[in-house]
Amino acid sequence: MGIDPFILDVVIYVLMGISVLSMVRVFAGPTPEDRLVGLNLVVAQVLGILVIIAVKFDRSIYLDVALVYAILGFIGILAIARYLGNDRGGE
Amino acid sequence: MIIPQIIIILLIILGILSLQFKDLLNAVISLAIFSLLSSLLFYYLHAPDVSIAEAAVGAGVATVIFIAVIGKTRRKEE
Amino acid sequence: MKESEIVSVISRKLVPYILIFGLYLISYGHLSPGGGFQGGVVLASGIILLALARGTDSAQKLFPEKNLRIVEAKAFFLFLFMGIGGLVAGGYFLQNFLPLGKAGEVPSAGFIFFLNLIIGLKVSAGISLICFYLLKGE
Amino acid sequence: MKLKLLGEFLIFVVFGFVLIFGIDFIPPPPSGLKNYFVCQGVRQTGAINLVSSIYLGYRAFDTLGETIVLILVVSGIVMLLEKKDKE
Repeated sequence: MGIDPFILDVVIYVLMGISVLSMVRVFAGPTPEDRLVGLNLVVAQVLGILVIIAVKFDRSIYLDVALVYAILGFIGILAIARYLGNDRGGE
Repeated sequence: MIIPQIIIILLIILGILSLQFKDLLNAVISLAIFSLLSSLLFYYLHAPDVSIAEAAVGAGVATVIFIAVIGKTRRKEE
Repeated sequence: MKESEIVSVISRKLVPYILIFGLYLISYGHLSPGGGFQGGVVLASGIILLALARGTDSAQKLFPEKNLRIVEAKAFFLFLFMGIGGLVAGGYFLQNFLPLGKAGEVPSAGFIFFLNLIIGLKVSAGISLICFYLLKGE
Repeated sequence: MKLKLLGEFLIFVVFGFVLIFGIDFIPPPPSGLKNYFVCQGVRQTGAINLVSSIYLGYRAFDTLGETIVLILVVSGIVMLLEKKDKE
């Protein structure tokens, strides 16, 4: 019942490949701002992977983990961005 | 399935990278992705309790504490 | 640095939902993934978001530092009293002395629900106190 | 600098090999306790989430120790940073 598991596997692999590609920007970004954008991209794609794995395993309570990450994922990014803004503003 | 192997290799790369950075801000960003991927690994291995704890601590609290400590000390490592 | 209008407004609207979600994680800790520590960290993250976006002084109007310290200290003694309650009821230390109820409903597992609540309040008070002290100097 | 990096890499490889091939010699964990928790846990503590029923039901004394650790951390940080403000 539901979606074909093969399609879900393909979607998980594609999202994993995209997040590996966007991790290249984290590995080789010249400035911290580039790495921050890479972190933001990876958070969004891993969130998609979490939801699709919950659909694949057919457990609705596993969606809590994705909800926690969706709510709290941007607090760290906000802290880093605030520090960068303070650093530039102080110069 | 090959997803856990990919995640473990990425975890090793991120750990070595966060040791090698001279700018500590980059190390903090790399550790944030490290905790995100380890949370995904726990989730994949059917341990949602540990995954929630790792996601909440790694995404919110640990990054804020690291950034506050960097703000109180120096940013570059010599 | 100038405070951003968007971040301030969005965080003010988002914090109540984060607190409600943390209370959900704590109070359903014996039925679904989650529990005292995880829910407490989510509650603390809501307070930290308020302190990051609007400054620590604005966050301390809602969650004063004195109250957090009181919660942190009193929750530990509440935990000890729950343990002694098992001793009074005629068993061993930290025995489950409340009625168990039917498994699967919300007021089941008598003792575990209250312990989850105590641990959640204690963890949230402790972590937000640490972050207040660290963020205060900026 | 290069030599130090080589040393780190050598330590990494040696420990990796020890861990990978050492796993074969570890005896499998005893399954009696696991079976006891899975069979009796829900009936004895009334909680469906087995993790919660173990760390607050069977092993609640460990959780008491964890709360002591947290209260020590908080009091240490408050002591260290409050002294700085007064000076």
